[in-house]
Amino acid sequence: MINKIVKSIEVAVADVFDGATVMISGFGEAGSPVELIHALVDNGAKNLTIVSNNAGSGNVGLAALIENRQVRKIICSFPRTAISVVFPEMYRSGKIELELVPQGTLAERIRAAGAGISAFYTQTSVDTPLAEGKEKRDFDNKTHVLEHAIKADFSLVKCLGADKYGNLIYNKTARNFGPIMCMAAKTTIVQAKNILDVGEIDPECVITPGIFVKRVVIITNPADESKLVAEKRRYP
Amino acid sequence: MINKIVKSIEVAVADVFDGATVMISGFGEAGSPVELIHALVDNGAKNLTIVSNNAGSGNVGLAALIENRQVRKIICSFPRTAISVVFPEMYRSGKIELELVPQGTLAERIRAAGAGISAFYTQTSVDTPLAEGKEKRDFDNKTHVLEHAIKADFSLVKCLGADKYGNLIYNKTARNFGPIMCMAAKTTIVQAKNILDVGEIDPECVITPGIFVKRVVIITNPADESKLVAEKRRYP
Amino acid sequence: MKLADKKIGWSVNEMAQKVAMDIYDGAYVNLGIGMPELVAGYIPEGREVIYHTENGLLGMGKIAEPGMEDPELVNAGKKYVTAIPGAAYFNHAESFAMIRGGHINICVLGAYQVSEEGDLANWSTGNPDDIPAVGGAMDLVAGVETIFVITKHCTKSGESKIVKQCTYPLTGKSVVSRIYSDLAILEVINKRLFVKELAPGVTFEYLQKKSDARLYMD
Amino acid sequence: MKLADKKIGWSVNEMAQKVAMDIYDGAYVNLGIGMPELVAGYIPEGREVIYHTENGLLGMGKIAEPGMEDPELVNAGKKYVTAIPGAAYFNHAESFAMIRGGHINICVLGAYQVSEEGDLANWSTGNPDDIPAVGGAMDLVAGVETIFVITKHCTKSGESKIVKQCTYPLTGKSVVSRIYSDLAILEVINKRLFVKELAPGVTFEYLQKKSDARLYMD
Repeated sequence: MINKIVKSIEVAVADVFDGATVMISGFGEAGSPVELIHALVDNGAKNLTIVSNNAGSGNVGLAALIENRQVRKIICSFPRTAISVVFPEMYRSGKIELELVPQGTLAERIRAAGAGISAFYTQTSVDTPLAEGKEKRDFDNKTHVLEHAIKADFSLVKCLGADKYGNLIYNKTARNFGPIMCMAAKTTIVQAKNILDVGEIDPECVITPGIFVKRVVIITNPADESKLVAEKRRYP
Repeated sequence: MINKIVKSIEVAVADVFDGATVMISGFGEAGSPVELIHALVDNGAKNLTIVSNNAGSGNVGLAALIENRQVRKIICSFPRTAISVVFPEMYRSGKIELELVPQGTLAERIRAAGAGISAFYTQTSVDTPLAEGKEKRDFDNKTHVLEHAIKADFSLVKCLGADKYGNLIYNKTARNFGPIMCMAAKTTIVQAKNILDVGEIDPECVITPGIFVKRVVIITNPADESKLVAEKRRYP
Repeated sequence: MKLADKKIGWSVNEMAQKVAMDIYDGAYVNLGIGMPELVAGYIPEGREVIYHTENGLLGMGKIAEPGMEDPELVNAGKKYVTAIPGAAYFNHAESFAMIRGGHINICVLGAYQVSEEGDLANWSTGNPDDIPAVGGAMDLVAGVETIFVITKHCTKSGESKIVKQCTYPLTGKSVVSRIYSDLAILEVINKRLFVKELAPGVTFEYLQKKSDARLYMD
Repeated sequence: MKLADKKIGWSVNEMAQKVAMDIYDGAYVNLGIGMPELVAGYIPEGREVIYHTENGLLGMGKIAEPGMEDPELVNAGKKYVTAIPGAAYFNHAESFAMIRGGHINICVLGAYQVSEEGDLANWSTGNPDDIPAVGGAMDLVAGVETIFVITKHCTKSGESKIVKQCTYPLTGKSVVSRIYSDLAILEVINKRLFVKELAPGVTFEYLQKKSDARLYMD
């Protein structure tokens, strides 16, 4: 019988392997699965390629993962934040690779992977340095660039509530990259604040259908990343 | 101030012009905007290109529009139904052009238009007659075909409820092509069963945000197409 | 088939049961229109299977009871159905993202012909008088992890549907994993058809005689 | 700028007000981070404008009151905001479908440089020591119907931001429709910059002196 809820967060991320591509949801702290990321720090997998809109703040969450030297490369639209110290240091010293992608192209490349679309043409980034080296083609007399799907081995996603089928709902703008990252990974691991009964979510309002989710771990009181950063906390 | 609700269905479709591309929602009768289609019959616009999953049943709805000789071409995945008489006749006598598209490719081409993606690569239809003449390309050693966005001048869409901002909710599997057709047309015209107060739809559960909708007309008691067909009704 | 043939082989319901035995607990399954729909009735106790219907529902339940039909709750065959608790509705782009993106584990389809290399023809007889219609068939075979075919081994006029090469227009090339016919279960392995199980009263020789394709046994 | 310059031109709030005057009733608007955010405060009475923030909200309301901040309700600048009745949340792919698909009517952005052809540079100074970061800027200029730029006419060190050709890396080419600076409103017409309105105390000659780009007047 189907029950995607796993008891321990260690078990949830246990199979993340060296060299894996891992997507991490969130737009800044909103939707960032801090506890799952910390479990990945404990897991210790190395040479990861991380796909995430930002590159972490302070010394917790994604920043802690980077600081722990587990990330070889990050695919990202906005790695610069006010309280970002770890990524800039690592980047400037050549210890981490950055693939900078316009935010909408990043989202669409992730969605494409989930939807079985291998590549697509978009006008975004045409005539800019980010289009250099990319294949160009005209449609309706407008230049487009070819962009490829980004597939992941794992996605770490935070949501508001989940049932045992893996159906998910999110909270406000913390939804952001969660639903598309759930689609794009072979193994999607979700941390949910609440466990819901099957049928409790109106079938008209399921945001991520369970088919896109492999494991759910319940984290009743997730940390606010901004609080951890303000308190200058570090992980581990 | 924003109020997308228009009083009369005649006014709602008044600007549909000869030669327009018109998307029509629905999967069979589920989600088919029968009243809007009948208003389009009354409007009389000719040489239309229709984008719709099916080609109508009996002598009402889309079948009536075709029977009235307003449709030059239909882009469609499944024009054959048990009680379809009009389309087969017109097709066999060469009076209507058919572009047959796999259902998922049809949906994705519509979504692409709405999302500003001009073309994409998919494996669907490779090695079949429907891939003939299409540009091929390998990704990950698998052959793909290039598929182009389908843009529309108008979309006619049926939904369950709408507020004056044009936010929409749908009913069960009548949702089908509605949300993506709303995105893909310059002018989206919606028939809603219920008018909702602004704020009545939970912002987590809005299916089509109002930005994709131009006009809403309230049809409190929409006809069931299958009943009209069973009663051998004709329109006009 | 001759009258004598009637006593051997599986009934349609037995074929559906054979398919059902091979659908594992927790699978996400799409059932084609017609014979494939019977499979849902035979999933062994203790297995939970989630049905996807490409017109926008994950968690499709049984056919609607008489009097309870909702014209806005249908399956891909436009039959009135129900939704289970824990179901989700979504639009067509999302539905085919599930299909094309490889998220559906098993799809059971009917066939006009299946070739020994696993090519499937199930959407068009190629008859120019027919109205062409494809629906979601090409998307399903291109995207779903595992394609099972359930079909009579021969047409009513006795021609084998298990062929060397499809003569009907293809739905997809090298897409079928397993064929459940009334005479046998066949598996496509490295572009060859292996007999996995023979129906009662069916010999390999008889099966080969009824097949246009070359068959193998382990 | 010299001390004497301080008396002429518009304040930042006046600039925002000028932009707001050009945002029509019923427009769907995306406001960039920083100066553009001020625009929302000056929409004339009687006009209803719906704000989109690319991190997944249509119908963004005012900045959250102190004590009412929700870390899961933020705008693209990661400020705590509110949602109006009639708002909708959606994922990033849907949000950028709105942008790239041409559904947003107006986007107001800041700038490092704008060229006379309407090229915009607003994401990178090209300084190799800076951490590159682009966010949604390139998507917005590529997809939104009309791009307004709100910017000081010159940098703090007195260099014109209204240039013949951008020396900073581009965000997009020929994308800007109108520039609202502290000295003037400029419109890009056929790859030329036309003065639409001069700020109080600003002459065309003065404006041209403060501009690297060639300016035109109707």
